[in-house]
Amino acid sequence: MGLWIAVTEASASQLYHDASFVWLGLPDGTNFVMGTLVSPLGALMLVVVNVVGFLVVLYSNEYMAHEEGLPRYYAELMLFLSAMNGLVLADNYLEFILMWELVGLCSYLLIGFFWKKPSAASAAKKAFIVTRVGDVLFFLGVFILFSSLGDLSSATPATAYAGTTCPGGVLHWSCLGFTFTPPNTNSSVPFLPANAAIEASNFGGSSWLPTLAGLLILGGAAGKSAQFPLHTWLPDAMEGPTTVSALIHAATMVAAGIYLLAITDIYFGFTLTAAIVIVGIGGFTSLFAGTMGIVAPDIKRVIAYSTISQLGYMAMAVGAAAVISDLTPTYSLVNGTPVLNTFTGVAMFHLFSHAFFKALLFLTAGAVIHAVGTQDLFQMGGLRKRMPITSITMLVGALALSGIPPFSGFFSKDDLLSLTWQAATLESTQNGSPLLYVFFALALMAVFITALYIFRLWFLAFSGDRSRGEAPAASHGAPAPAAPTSAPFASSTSSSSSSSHAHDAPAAALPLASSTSSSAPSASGAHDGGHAGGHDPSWIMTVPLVVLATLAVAAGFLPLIPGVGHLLPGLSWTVLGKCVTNCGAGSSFDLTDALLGSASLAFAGLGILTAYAFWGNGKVYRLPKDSPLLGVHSVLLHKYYFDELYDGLATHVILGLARGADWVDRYIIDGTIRGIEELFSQASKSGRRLQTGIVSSYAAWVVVGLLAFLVFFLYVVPWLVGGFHLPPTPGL
Amino acid sequence: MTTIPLVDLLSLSGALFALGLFGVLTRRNFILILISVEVIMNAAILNFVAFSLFSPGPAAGGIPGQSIAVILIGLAATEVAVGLAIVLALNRLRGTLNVAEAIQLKL
Amino acid sequence: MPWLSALLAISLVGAFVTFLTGRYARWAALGVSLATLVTVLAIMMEFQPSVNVNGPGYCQQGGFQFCELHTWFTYAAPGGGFSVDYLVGIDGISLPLILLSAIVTIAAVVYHWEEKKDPHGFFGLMLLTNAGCIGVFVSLDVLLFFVFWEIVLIPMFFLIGHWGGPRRHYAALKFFVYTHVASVTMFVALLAMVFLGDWHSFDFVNTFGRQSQDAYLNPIVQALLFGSLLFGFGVKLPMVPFHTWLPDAHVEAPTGGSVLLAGILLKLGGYGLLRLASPLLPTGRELLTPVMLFLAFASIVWGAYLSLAQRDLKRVVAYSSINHMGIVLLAIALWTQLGVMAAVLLMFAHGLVSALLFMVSGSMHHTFGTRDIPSVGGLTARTPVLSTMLMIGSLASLGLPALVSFPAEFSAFLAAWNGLGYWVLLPLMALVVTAAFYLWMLQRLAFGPPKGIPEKAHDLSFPEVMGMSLLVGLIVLYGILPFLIEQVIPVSALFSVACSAGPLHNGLIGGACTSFQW
Amino acid sequence: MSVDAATLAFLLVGIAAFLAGALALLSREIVHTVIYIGGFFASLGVVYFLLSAPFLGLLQLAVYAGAVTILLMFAVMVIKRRIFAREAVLGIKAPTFILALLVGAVLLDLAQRVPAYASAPACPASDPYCVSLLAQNLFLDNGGWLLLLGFVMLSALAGAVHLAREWRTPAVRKIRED
Repeated sequence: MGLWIAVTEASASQLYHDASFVWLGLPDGTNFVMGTLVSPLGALMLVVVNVVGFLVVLYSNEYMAHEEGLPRYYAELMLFLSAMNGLVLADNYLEFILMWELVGLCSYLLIGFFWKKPSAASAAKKAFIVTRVGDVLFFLGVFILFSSLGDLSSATPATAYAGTTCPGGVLHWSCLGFTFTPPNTNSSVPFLPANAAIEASNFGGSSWLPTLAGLLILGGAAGKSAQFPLHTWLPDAMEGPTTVSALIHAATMVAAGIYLLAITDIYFGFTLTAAIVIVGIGGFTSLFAGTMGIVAPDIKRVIAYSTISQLGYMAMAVGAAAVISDLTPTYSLVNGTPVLNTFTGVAMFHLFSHAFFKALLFLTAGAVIHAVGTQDLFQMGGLRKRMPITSITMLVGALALSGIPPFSGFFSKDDLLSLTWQAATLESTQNGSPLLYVFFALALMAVFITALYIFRLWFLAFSGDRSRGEAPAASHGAPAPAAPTSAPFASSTSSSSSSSHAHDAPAAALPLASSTSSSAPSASGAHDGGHAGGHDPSWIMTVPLVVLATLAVAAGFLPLIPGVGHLLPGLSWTVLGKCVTNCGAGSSFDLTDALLGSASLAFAGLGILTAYAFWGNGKVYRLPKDSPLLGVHSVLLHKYYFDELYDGLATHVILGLARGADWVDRYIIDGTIRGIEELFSQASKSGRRLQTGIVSSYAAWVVVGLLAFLVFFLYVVPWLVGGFHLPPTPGL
Repeated sequence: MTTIPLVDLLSLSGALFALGLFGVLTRRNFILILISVEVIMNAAILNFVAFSLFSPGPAAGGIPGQSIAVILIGLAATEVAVGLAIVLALNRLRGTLNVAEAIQLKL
Repeated sequence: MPWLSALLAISLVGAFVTFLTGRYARWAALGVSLATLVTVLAIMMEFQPSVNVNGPGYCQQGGFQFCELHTWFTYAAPGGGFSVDYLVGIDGISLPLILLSAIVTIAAVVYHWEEKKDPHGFFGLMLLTNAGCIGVFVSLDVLLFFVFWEIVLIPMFFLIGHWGGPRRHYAALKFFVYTHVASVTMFVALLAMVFLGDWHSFDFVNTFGRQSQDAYLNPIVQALLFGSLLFGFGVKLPMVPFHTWLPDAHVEAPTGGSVLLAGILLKLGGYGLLRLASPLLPTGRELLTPVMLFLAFASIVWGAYLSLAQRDLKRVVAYSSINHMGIVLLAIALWTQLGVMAAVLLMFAHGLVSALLFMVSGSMHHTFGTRDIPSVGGLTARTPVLSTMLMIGSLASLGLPALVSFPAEFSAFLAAWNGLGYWVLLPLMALVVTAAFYLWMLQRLAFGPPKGIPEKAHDLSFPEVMGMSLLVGLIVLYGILPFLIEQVIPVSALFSVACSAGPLHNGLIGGACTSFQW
Repeated sequence: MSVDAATLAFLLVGIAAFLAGALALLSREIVHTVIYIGGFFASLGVVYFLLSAPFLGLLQLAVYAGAVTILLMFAVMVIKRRIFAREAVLGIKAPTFILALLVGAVLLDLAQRVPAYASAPACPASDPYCVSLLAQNLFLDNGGWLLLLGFVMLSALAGAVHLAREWRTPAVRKIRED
């Protein structure tokens, strides 16, 4: 169905916008609207979601066959797919948020699929809470947009931002969420003096409010797409079944953050600062996550770090596209109206290709785990011979990830780097700031790192002759990270996966099938004889692998398909691509692009060679005992101590505050109440002595009261009022 | 039409009321308390009659007060009957007529 | 057709009939609550959400519908005297809450189908509570309002005191005394408002729109009165620092009592603020808005943090109620159309969600003999249905989209952003804490290896499932299609706000009331 | 100040009534008390005759001086016990006594302050003691209320009978054993 929509969309070359209905409405014109919108970027996402979704479901048929709770699994998976489709088809931010939270819910549920494992339950919670932090920022950003730009719906786009218009009647995707009606005067946002920014008018003249809104939306995207510093949940999310990791935590849901940035791109095009921050966070994350991938012992976690890193690339590309839009806005005519050109297609292209090769990597990893019953790379090895299809498909994925032509990763990554270079150049020439070059350099280094860690993975898992399972590779001087179990927010962190390889005593090694496989879904024991029996899975799992491998190659040539160009706005297929498409047409060969392409290719090749040198042919590189790099290694293994930081924050600061507040509540606030109560209780205890039970004494008190009453009204009141008078004649 | 002054009637009534009150407050014997209450009742009835006699209106001879007095006399008789029943029950169950010993809200 | 009188009669008479039905009480209760719900639904079908109302004149002023007026008694005096009337009517603010009462009552009755201890009294008192609440929601006369307000207290006192947990007597007394002190304060303020304001009547409908035209009460008096009302309604809400009765009452109350308490009774406070305090004392409201906002923030943050520190599931839910009602208070304090709408919607949502969560707590206590969160775990293994309900309730309470709280909270925060700007970050951050405590609770209770589950533990019984399913269904229904209930609110919200814009108010629609012709 | 015969008689009877009441409350023997109180009731009946309310006077004599006194006497006899009012004279406690005195003083003071209201019109010649007027007022004008009150009193009497009869329930036995 999704495919059909996508194909229709692609062929129609038009936007489909369904009549929306009012979800919540106010008479003052504030309407929250629900509707469907198929846009170019959305169509691309639909392809990704539904193709990967279908393959993963197919794959699950065998992979998950031995698990309990399959109905729940499939129900949650289907809920996820529908919510994800809904997210892609949303036509406004509110609906987007709704679906966004729903996919988050599915992610939560599926990470916690093995709910009996405390680590899985903890990881699920962590994923939800960390993304929730991002969501809160996102909400606030949307509030700002709503109150500044009016309606959250895009049903009636009118005048454009900064002089451009959204296509009349048909929405330009980038206009999603904005109707440029006069700003809501009901807002009372405290404004700063205007900075004469052209777009500031919509924000009441504030120059930093739009930037803030952009940053807040970035916060939401960072939460969902696991960008620094909200990245910590994604590695832990690997507690879920591998299929889920492939679908949700590699191909689709985590990409939703990028998708959000992409559809908001036109907005970032007017907030340079926010755009630069996006580039910075993306570039930094790509390197930062990659470095952690180099040392991670868990096969899925390596791929997870890789995902974070690649998402960083995409974010960087979106940011770069926005920087370019901001510095050199160009317009093109669509249906007679000028539309701001955007370059989000570059990021979306990488998203597209990444979805396939990353899903492929996860699914092959799943096949390996399925076969050998462990996730510890250091217990694998020599699988190439036993699992040829798996090894080759994974190699395809690895090559695509590293960016080796002709695999898809090369084209998309290259394009993305080129765009960043462009942006950096523009920024330095126009504003004199070399900042973007720094980020670009980070990203380029990440190319090397990427190739390094993914081929480390491949070599460790597949090369060599035999498994290392019997002789644990306790090469790491670093002790196993202590699992912070007492903390309420204790993440599952690395305890379950890294403990296996970091045993100090080699004797602690356990037989493979039963050891360390707590995270493996197949632990329920469908595997006879551990990994020695490791072999390629049946066709049900193999077919998705092969299909994905094919797509991992083919996705790179997507822009060549005639008629899909508008799906990827701003994409110029670089180097080879340009030559293929344009050389014949006599266009100039871009030297910079060529250099960039060569550089990234060189870095990737270097990375592969380095990996081969350290880990090729079944070797396991050990750091010397006195190596100064041991400290670095430890830091990386501990993921830069972010988990510890957040756990400490949660446990000691927040929970401590909560306990303190509870104490105050019980003993001060409620204590005051009880004090008052005690006061009355003491008073009544003394009053109780009057209650003798003897009728006469009661009567005496009654009489005292009567007497007081009489005296008051007969003597006191007349004395005050000045005379006592009864009416001369009673009025009967 | 009567020649007895209102003040005298009211004075008698007040004196009787104080007398009854004195009895209620000081006696511990249930029967005596009952009797004291009757004294107070009579003082009140006398007041009704007296005021009714000295109220100019369509009703001659202080009829409303007399009506109330009639009803009150009936009421007082009933009250005595109930009170004495309580006295009997109390005497049977507790063996005393001293109200100082009947300090619970039950027999 | 006197719909509202019929509704009141059904619920009140039904409650008393239920007292007399002995062992058939549950059927009687079910019948009465169903009849109530049907009547409410009929009223909803007749209710016109947005058009002018062709009601009798005495009622048009406030935009109320289904009005009925019968003079109860009058007092003529040279100064003008006054009249006390039986005046009932509803608008978009009260209608959702009436519907909520009917729904929650049915759910509670069904949930308690197997009640063994004096069922006739139990069901009768529950229905009486419901009747009292409905009475409060339909009253348009200050005295009538107060009478029903007090009627609500008494059955709840007995529900806690007789059917409650081990410390029930303490809790019942604390609940009663605390809320009663509040209602007395409130009553004195209401009377002062009526007499100082020279109303000559206890109807507050006809006072709508009159106060903004100044010369009504001087600002200081308004502020004092508003402060008293804020205290009176705030205790019920409850707002920090007058909230400590709530956890105790909830912990000791029987499940049905908790359900009604959280589901309906807390809404009385918010409704009072919406209906009486805010529109009738505009200047006072504006003077005290900072106080309200401060207390709202305090409630939101305090409630969220305290939930984090609790061990007893019911206390967790109780403190989260404080958090949510803090958001309601925040939305009311903003006093914009969106804010009022959000407040009503949020009260509706919170009624359904907290009722569900208290049912889950009750079942948990019933099944495992404890509500202590750390001492049990892995419920999903032995009691999947209970676990699912717990999960749905928690997710709904933390504001997951597609469940009923989301549109309400979204509107509330949007209104807060519009009115307050960056201050909204404070409650928004509390939202993270809310998510954290629910998820932490889920992690410890629902997930993980089974722990502390007795051998004889069984999953929910059929009536329990039915009671909860009703709520779950509505939570999902109104979450996906919120306009089903929301569409009745805005016009009334606009009216309330527009008609009570005080002189300090600089909003968009300030002073629009005079042009508001119905 | 001239005092007419009726007033003089009233003063005498009133003093007698007061004395009888005081003696009743102060006597040591309960039987004497009952006798004195009978005298008290009777003297008040005389007061009613002096106030031209013969019906009331008769009622007072019959019900109070007759029935109530005999009822009291029976009760004393049924109790089968010589009861001494132990507090008789010496048992007077000063605070309560002063209290009663004060109330009396206030009431007497109040009585002095009541203005000299005009008295009600005289009874018509056809009915010199207003008896038929009283009957009309009692039984025709307010007959319903009287009936209602009668039922209430009747049920009270029934309750009294129930209370006074010998109980043989276990609870009672237990109380007696205590």
